[in-house]
Amino acid sequence: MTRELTLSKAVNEALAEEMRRDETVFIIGEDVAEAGTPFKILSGLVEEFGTDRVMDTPIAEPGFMGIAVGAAITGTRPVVDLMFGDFLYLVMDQLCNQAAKTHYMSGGKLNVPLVLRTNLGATRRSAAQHSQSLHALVAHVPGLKVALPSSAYEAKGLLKTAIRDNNPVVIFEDKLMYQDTAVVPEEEYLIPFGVANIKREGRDITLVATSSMVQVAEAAADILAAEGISAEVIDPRTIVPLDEDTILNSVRKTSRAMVIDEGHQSFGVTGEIASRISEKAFYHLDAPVIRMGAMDVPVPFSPVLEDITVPTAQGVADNARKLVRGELVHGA
Amino acid sequence: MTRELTLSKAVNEALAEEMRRDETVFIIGEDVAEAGTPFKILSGLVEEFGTDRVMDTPIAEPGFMGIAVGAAITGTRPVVDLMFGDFLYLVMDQLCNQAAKTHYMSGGKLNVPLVLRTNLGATRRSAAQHSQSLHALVAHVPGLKVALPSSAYEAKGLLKTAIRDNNPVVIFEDKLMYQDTAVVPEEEYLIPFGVANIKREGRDITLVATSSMVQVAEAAADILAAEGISAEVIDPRTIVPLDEDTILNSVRKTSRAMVIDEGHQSFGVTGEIASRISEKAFYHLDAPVIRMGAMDVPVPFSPVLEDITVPTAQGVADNARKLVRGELVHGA
Amino acid sequence: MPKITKPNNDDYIRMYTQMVRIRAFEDNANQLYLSAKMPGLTHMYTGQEAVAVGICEALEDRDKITSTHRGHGHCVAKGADFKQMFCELLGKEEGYCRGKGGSMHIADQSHGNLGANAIVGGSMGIATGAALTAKKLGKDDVAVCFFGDGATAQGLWYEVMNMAALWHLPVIYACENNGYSEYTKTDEIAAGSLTSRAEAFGIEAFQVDGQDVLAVNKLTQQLVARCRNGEGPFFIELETYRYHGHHVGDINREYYRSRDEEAAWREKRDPITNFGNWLLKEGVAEDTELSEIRNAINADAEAAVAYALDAHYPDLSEVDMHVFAANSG
Amino acid sequence: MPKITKPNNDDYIRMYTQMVRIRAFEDNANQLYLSAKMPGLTHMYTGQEAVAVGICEALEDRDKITSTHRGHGHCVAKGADFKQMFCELLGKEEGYCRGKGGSMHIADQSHGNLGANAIVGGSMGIATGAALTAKKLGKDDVAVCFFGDGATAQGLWYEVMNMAALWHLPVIYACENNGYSEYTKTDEIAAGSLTSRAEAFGIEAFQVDGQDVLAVNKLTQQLVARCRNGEGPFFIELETYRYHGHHVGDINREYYRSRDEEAAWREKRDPITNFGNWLLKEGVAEDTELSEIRNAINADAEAAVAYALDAHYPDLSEVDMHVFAANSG
Ligand SMILES: Cc1ncc(C[n+]2csc(CCOP(=O)(O)OP(=O)(O)O)c2C)c(N)n1
Ligand SMILES: Cc1ncc(C[n+]2csc(CCOP(=O)(O)OP(=O)(O)O)c2C)c(N)n1
Ligand SMILES: [Mg+2]
Ligand SMILES: [Mg+2]
Repeated sequence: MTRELTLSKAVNEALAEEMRRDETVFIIGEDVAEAGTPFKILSGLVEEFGTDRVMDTPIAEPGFMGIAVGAAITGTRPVVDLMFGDFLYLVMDQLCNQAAKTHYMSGGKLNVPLVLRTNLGATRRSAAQHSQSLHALVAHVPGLKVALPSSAYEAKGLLKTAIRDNNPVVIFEDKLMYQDTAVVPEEEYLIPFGVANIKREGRDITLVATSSMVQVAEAAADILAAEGISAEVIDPRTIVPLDEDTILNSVRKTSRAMVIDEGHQSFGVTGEIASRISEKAFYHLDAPVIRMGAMDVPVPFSPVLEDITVPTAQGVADNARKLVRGELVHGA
Repeated sequence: MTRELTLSKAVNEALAEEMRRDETVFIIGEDVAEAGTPFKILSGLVEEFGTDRVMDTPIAEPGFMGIAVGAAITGTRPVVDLMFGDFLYLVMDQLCNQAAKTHYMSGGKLNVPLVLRTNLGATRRSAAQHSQSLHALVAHVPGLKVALPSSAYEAKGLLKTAIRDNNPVVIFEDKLMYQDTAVVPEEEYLIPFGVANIKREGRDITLVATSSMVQVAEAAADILAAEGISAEVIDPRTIVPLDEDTILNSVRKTSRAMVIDEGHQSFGVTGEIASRISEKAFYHLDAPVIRMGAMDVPVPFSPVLEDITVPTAQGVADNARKLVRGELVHGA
Repeated sequence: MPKITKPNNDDYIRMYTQMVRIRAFEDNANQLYLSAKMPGLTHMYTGQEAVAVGICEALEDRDKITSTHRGHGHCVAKGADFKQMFCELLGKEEGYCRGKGGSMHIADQSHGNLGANAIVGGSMGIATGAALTAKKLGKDDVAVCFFGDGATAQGLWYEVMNMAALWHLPVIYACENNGYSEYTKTDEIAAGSLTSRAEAFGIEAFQVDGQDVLAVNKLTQQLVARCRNGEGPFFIELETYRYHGHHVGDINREYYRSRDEEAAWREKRDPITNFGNWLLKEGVAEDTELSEIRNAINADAEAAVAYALDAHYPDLSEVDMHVFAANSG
Repeated sequence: MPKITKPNNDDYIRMYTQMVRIRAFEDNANQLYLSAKMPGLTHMYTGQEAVAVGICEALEDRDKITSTHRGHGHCVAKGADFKQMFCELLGKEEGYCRGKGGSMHIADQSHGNLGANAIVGGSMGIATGAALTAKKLGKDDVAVCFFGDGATAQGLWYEVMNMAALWHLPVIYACENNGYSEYTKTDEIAAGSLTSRAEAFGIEAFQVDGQDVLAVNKLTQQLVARCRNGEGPFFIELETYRYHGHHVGDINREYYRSRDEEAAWREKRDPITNFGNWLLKEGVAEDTELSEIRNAINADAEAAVAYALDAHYPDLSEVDMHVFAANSG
């Protein structure tokens, strides 16, 4: 029997299952217990697991991040709840100077099996400090794994894998997708890291899209399909580790590629993936690899402005069409 | 009459000149006054300007960064001294959520004319928390300008421009270069942002190199020149804003390019510049754009390991030679 | 002892007026949310009016404040105009921030409001830096940093208190202790005592009833005068209460606080009602005068809402304007 | 009151031995630097030995410590071996961290040393988290967080103290107040009082002479026992002094502290000399026994240095090993 769950509920289930399986798993963050987070994602967990395992903290992100690092090093598996991805800036030192480097600096003797659950995504009218998609920043730091679920199904499977990983993993959920549903099996499943998902096969162009942009790429593929253009959509699922092979094999087949991501375009995810494609599939490319990230502007509050900062299906389709038709996107 | 100055002294001069010119400029950071920083860069400034303008702080990076933001918004021009670039993680919130966004969020009504002076560079045997080159992180955040001086001359001219800029500017000096000398004119000069420097003209390949890697690229160009290969070396000077035109024009001429940067390779500077080249000069490229960043590992302490994490002139020359000869770097 | 002006009748009326203006602003903002006309969420200041007004009435325009996610009250109290505020809340070009900031980033530079902040505690450094500027430029301006009880958990506060104390900066840290941070009681997230935390840095600390506008104003007047005199920094803990949920969408909140508790504050400790009664009792104003004030303000607020609803959005070309400030020359 | 064991003669001798071992380690490390055989810089613990030893002798292997950039003393005191330590300082494969950490990241998991840290204050969360683990797993292990006076300026401390206090965690914050952070006197960068800062969070705070190993040990024994009993957290401020510069390269330091001051500490308050004299006076040991101890340790240290100098570097293939831990299954 298939059943549909919201992304929010899928995350909740993943946590509950892992907490039942492993007593050392616990949740720590702001308003995670009775309130179940502002997004109500964790509702019911404190009732089952108690406040010792679903721990409300003061508003002290660097502090509870640091505590989680120490707890992880000494034998537990904390799942840190960071209410908004924008607060990553507050925990960067503990995350990047401590958690990310401890295993390496100790010559492999200390482990930091920790998950940082947070979110990304604009267009919620939350303005510049509550709308950022900062996954590129953590992907740049060696020692951190970075997962970007694109559906309820992915969110559950990737989170369970993250919790079992012996390394610090940062997992970004899309705030806009919490109420989106997908088929989620009753049976337990895990989604391995570093294995991209070919969401849709195609011949003419490869659309590599992450997180929130997978839906956008699929919608673009629909638009293109109606025009007779066959787009392959690839969701890397984790950007660290990155499944380069699946992406490169696709591009070798289609000869054209675009990379779509909701982080700011410059110095971010699109540059990394696009340059790997250009570097390693160069002789197969019939057209430049086009990148579409969020605009390089702080996220504006005004809805009319905010909406145009993020790639849209139409925008993706327009560029893809040009590439397939051999038209120039940027001039020669 | 020409004179040579160390990078350290050039920075010192830039600060002294700007502090004389503008009374609202002041320095704030740890051990900047009597000690003149651990690198002794600021020696003599407190004697001339007093402790009100060369302000020692407690070891509280987020705190003095925040104070600098407030001071900048209300009419002064702080130059924040961040002792090691690795401590950027500690100031990210104040830098990226506050300083970078204030002008935009206020609809252009508040300015944050602030300079954050810090450093980058490995191979000082300082291990993973004192050796990082984190400029890509700040370059990803809209609202911050990012300058990467590659010599004493550049350091002085870029820092003076940074201090006069009405925006937050992060300037990274290479720790390893503080004692390197260059000709620095007695007369005042400024180096504009967003104008790349063609360090060396060439026909066969373009080497885009930043900061510490400019020297490496020049040394590689020497090796190549001896083999009859003519490499053009371009120093972007600022990566935000980035002088795309100069880079693209060079590549249109040489048809081959490499990007060399001391930040970690993945999700960093090389990906951005390489993908822009591949995207916008695609039809001029005879070979894939090759990237060389620091290895994606925390910087190891052991000298034998540390030395191989950073691109070397020989490594750059080897790859460049392959590109020019039409040999494959990555397989086809 | 620096000279402090005793409030006169005009001052009393202005304080009353400003508190009523805040309440009217919030009631209308809440209505905009409920009628789905406002983009996003917002955090109501209702109930805390005496804090913002008592403090800001002790300040001049040249004095700076930094505000919070719950910032409409501070903005109004520091002198902002309804139209530009509602325009901002609705993302319109005529807003204080051209619609780019919204509720959580509203700022009003001409009246010294350096802005609301969506990072809890995020403005503690900014306010302290504003005080540093005053000292550097030889002005006797004062900076007030508003924040909630929850924000006292942020390490940034201790870092900047240390520097403010070492450098004798003219900054007043004003903690609006409304008993909750989001859905959690203050006692559950704050160990020890808040005033002791400031005192440990050698900072004089005060507690005051945040529902009593005169008490707040009197204390602030004294501390502002002492700041101007080089005796800062100071800390004030103001006991207060928010009537609404954490934000406009926080409707079912009995799991973290009871209706009885809410009713008790509204009925017994409302800053506007109580101050109104005092004005009547002291003969400062007649009942009719007060209701005229209220009516006029309500009409004003409604007109401003109507204006803002009609106002136009910024042009799409604005999207990448103001990322960087221009450099002259 | 929990039961505390009174130190006996063996304990005294072990404390003396451990202090001498630290001193010998540092003298040799300094020599390695001066003879240009050590990569990079290092921060000497010399002078502060009674702190590390007094505290660590009150701990078991299962108890955790976190250490600092000035961390060799803590490492030795918690039970580490000279050879593996010198190998680490020289970047050799046999080092505690396979040469990947070096002086500033030396760790020794088997003795509960979670590692030195090059971020000032950076381990305050880690130690607190270790205490949380103990509580969660139902163990009565204790965590001690070592840090300097300068580190008290980091906001992180206040954040974790708040949580440690709220959750009654078995963690002891041990502040080695050596009067300086780098080239700056503590008084210039710390307002108010350090013990009050902890007390403001409801944490019991103590001051002790950090040059008196018995005083340090006695206090720590009490606090460890109380931690095991669920009465943590605690704060200790230990007055001490570093004999060398901030790091081995900090030679000309008269601009920030006088030779007289240094001489006074070395001559009057040396923890090893004074404790040695006490041992003689109390008849715990003869002079010859003590000098035998010192000679044996010096010989040990020199042998370890020779060993480490000869040891091999990690294979170059190690460079990208240990970025990520393996996952079984
Ligand atoms: C750094 C940070 N952490 C968490 C949040 C989410 N958040 C917004 S308001 C709030 C509670 C703030 O409580 P308090 O400071 O008491 O202010 P109040 O809402 O009561 O006015 C929280 C946790 C945030 N905006 N910023
Ligand atoms: C976050 C951070 N800021 C600054 C530094 C540079 N630094 C290293 S040690 C030190 C002084 C530390 O003083 P204290 O905590 O008193 O320890 P001590 O050196 O006296 O043992 C400073 C500023 C650092 N390593 N980390
Ligand atoms: Mg509150
Ligand atoms: Mg010290």
